Amino acid sequence: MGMRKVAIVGAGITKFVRRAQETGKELSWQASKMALDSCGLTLDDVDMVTLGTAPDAFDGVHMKGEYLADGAGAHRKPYMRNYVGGGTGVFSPIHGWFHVASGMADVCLVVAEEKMSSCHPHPQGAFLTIFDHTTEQPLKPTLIWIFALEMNRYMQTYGISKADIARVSVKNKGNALDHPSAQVAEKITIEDVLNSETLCWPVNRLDISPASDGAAAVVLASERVARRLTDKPVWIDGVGFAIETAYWATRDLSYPRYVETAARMAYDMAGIKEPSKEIHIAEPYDPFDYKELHHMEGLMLCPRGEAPRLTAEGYTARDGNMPICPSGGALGVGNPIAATGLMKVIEIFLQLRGEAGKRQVPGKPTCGLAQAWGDLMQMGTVIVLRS
Amino acid sequence: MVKRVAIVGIGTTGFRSITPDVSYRELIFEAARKAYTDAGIEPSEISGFITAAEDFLEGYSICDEYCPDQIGAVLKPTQTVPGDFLQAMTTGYMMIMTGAFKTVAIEAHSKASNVKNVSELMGFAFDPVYNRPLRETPHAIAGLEMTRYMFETCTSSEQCAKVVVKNRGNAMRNPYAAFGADITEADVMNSEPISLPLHRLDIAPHADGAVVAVLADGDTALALSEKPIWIEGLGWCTDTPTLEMRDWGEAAYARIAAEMAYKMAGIANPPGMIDFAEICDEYSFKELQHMEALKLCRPGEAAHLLENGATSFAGEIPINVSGGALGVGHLFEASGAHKILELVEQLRGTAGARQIPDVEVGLAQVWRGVPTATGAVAILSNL
Amino acid sequence: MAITEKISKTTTPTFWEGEIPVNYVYTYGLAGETFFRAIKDKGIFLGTRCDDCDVTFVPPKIYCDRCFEKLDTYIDVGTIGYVETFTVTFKNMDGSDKAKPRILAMIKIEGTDGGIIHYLEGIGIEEVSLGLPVQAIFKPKAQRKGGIEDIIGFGPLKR
Amino acid sequence: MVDLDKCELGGTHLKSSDFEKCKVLTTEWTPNLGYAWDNGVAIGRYLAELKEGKIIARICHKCRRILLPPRMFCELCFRPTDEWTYVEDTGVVNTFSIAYVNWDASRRGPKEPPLIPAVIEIDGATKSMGIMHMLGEVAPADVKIGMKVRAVWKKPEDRTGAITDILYFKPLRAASPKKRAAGKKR
Repeated sequence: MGMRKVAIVGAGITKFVRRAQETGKELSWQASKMALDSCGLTLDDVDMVTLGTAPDAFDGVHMKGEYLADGAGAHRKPYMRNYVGGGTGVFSPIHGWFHVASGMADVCLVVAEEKMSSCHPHPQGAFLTIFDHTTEQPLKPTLIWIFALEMNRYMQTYGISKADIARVSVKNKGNALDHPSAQVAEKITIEDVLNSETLCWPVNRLDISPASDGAAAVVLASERVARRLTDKPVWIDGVGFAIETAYWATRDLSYPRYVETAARMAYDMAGIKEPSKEIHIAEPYDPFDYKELHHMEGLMLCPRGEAPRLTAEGYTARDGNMPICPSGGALGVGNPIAATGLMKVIEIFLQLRGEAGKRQVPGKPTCGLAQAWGDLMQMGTVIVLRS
Repeated sequence: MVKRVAIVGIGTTGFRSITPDVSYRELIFEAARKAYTDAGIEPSEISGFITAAEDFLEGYSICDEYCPDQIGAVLKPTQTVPGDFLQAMTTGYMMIMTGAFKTVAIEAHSKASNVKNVSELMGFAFDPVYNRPLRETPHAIAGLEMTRYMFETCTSSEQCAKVVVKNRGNAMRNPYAAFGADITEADVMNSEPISLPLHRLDIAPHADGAVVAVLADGDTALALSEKPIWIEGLGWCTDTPTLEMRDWGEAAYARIAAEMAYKMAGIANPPGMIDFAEICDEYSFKELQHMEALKLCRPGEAAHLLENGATSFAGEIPINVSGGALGVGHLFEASGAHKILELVEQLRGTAGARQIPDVEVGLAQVWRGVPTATGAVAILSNL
Repeated sequence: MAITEKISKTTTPTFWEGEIPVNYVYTYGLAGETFFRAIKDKGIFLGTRCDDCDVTFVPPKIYCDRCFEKLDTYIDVGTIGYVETFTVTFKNMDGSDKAKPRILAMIKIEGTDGGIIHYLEGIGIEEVSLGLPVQAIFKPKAQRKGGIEDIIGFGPLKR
Repeated sequence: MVDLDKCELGGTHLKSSDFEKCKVLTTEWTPNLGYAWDNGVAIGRYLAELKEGKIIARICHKCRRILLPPRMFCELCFRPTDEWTYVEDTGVVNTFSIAYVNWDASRRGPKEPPLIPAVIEIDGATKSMGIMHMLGEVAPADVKIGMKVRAVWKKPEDRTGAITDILYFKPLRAASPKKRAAGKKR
């Protein structure tokens, strides 16, 4: 299409922790400063800034994009916040891509932050009010319900067992042992997951990612700037996003059609015809273990209902044919919502550059994707990267 | 390569102090349906959608969930920009300029009447450690700004009150406006003190309403519309959110955003090139402060231009002929949407009783309100 | 008209009431912790300084928001400042009337680029002017908990 | 070169005891975020009909869907919907969960039976037009996807025009395992 090429040239991240002492601003600065340092740029070189951060109800500040601005490097700069619920982290570099691909900016700093611990006694409380205020909230729902309902439907449709799903949690928490930001990395077994507390059947405690504080940042640059800065730019070759109806109870809960729609948009842009062959490595969003499987199918990385089998066969392990969530994902590294999505983008960036250290997958991957999902299981965001 | 972007359709519900007859969905649907009909396009043909909204204005933890249905965006590339409509429109502009989107619809609305205590909500935007524990009204921050602005520019409260008289009077000619009134400077000065020098009538009252606009790339715009309204310049800027480190007299966010927009539009002499402007007057003094930041006059001159009638409906550079936020109502994230609506109507020549003759270039400017230092500027033309 | 059926009786419209039932506990952050500990323990204000940008931050930041350099040297900036601007507030955050109007001011701390937003105490409305020198008044040490409320306000300067 | 292993990463972890023992300074806030949302035409009527013990939907003549909850516009055809129609108060369980936690993540007490939220496809609405509601008068172990259920309404005098005017949905041919319902985790 003759679009301006956009590269990721730098990345930064904080540790993901349950309760951080830093304010959200300070976390944002830590990640952003690291990202700029990593590519030898200063704040002066940044033309524009975009910040991804999920609900204000976590940090506990109305218009928190404004509150976080100075930590995100926005001082007297063109600055905007982008927001698509839990899909925000992967959407942030897409929003940054708009800035650079449009020609409005040559260098755009993309920051993602979440400080969930401010919400007491538990960030879960902030999720009651994601449901329709009139027709659903009076039933006092929790976020876990909607996952449980979806997971049950997915299991029923394809005859999947809880153990099939638990394997994802085992894999990701294990992968996270090698991630320096990880909050809940551990070596566990399928039995550990199945024996952990049942919260909302079929969801057990170890099926779920934790609440976290953290931030991440990447630097996007136009082709001209990128080639000057690095001999290993990672190109954003495809972006896609799509939202489903808010009437979530009317949808087919066994399949994330919104992820497929978003993926098709990104694949078209990137010229990808056979995703399962052309994508070497993927970081789908895994706030719940079944979600990784669900998303692999939505991304058309495998046929519907097949993701559990591929996982059981080790196909998605770090040394498998298609490594899925080699970072450790939300289940292992932690889940400061928007920062998680950007952490996944950073993981693909590092893997494609061969800079993932102990997490480096074999076989020199050249094409990877990150994906997030958000809202009432409704929003899909996909980004395709190539080295 | 995409060279230009235009507004090819716009729709609104108009603005009222309350809207008990419709839900937010029904309100927005009306604006969206009108916008798409105006543009001659169906939402299924639109490439992308943006809603400008903030969670707590809607009363949801994740307001993004509820944005698609009423704008026809189911299974479409759709996002929320938690910011003013002008920032969302800027995102839409960039999306089209990438070449990946031909058309983008932008939606913003206000259901301010549904928020039980707007003052508490706005106070929740204060820094939780340094400012919020004082439990001050957000208007106090505007009061602090007003004092400093008046000091630095030798402007008086009475002069600020004249902004209210002008804008509420202008709103009398605007059928969309909720707060048109014939009032006097004395009415403003005698209204209840809120945070002196601010009085009740210096503060824009809230209103409900929705606006949807459709943007298109140049070729598509010319195919769809006989009179596309072109986006010539855009600028947006955030100054420090730390109140203690702020420059209290000057609206730096507006100055920097304007410099960016003027550069993009190739405007070297704003007062000579801009035919009319819709600028943020959420508080009376803000119109004057913003005029200066936008370089429509020199610092300290805005009040004189106002008193000379230069900014009135028939003046050399009419400011807020729509009635502004003071006359139309403060619309939160739809503030910029109302301003773009006014620019489009004026530039199309469809503004009825408030039509300014022979206008070619208009400027819209917004500020996101207390306690932010974020603003945006857009310059549109019909040429 | 966009929808084909609307409400036509004033008695028909209804509304649904709800709230966002959340509570928050905020940490002060790395800079905030240092700043408020100094107020609590010593009754002093600390700032951080970026020499490159020639900016002194009060309250302190762990970074310079202009150049993004790390700032980790805290300096005592004193407790004297000037009225940068002020307002007479009649309302509380919830919109209710204050028992009596109060003077809220932005106090620029002498020799810095920042300051504190707080009340003027012991100064009449007619006595306030921009540039008026003032001094912080703290609660007695035993009553200080570490927070902006440890400051009672700013009063006339007693050099 | 970005080497996460060599970088000093930000993020200072606090333990919950650091808060309890006041090792770090904190400040608390309970925001007062109250709303009165306009129900408007569609939801206004929906709630009013619930008060009468009926479930009402809207029909879109273009796509011929019967929409529940009702809306005045069809989100797919993007045109106004055309007429009202009552649907049944029976339906089919599309999916369900058995919940041992409350909305704020607190655990349900030992004597509190688990909640059984479900998506119920309502009879008479277009296939798959579901609503979220609760199941009752059924043991968790007996709940099945595909199970037919019927609404159990509050007494007319107790109804307020709310989704909770339906107490829950119960199996159409209940196996009446009420006594087995409590406690037992699946």
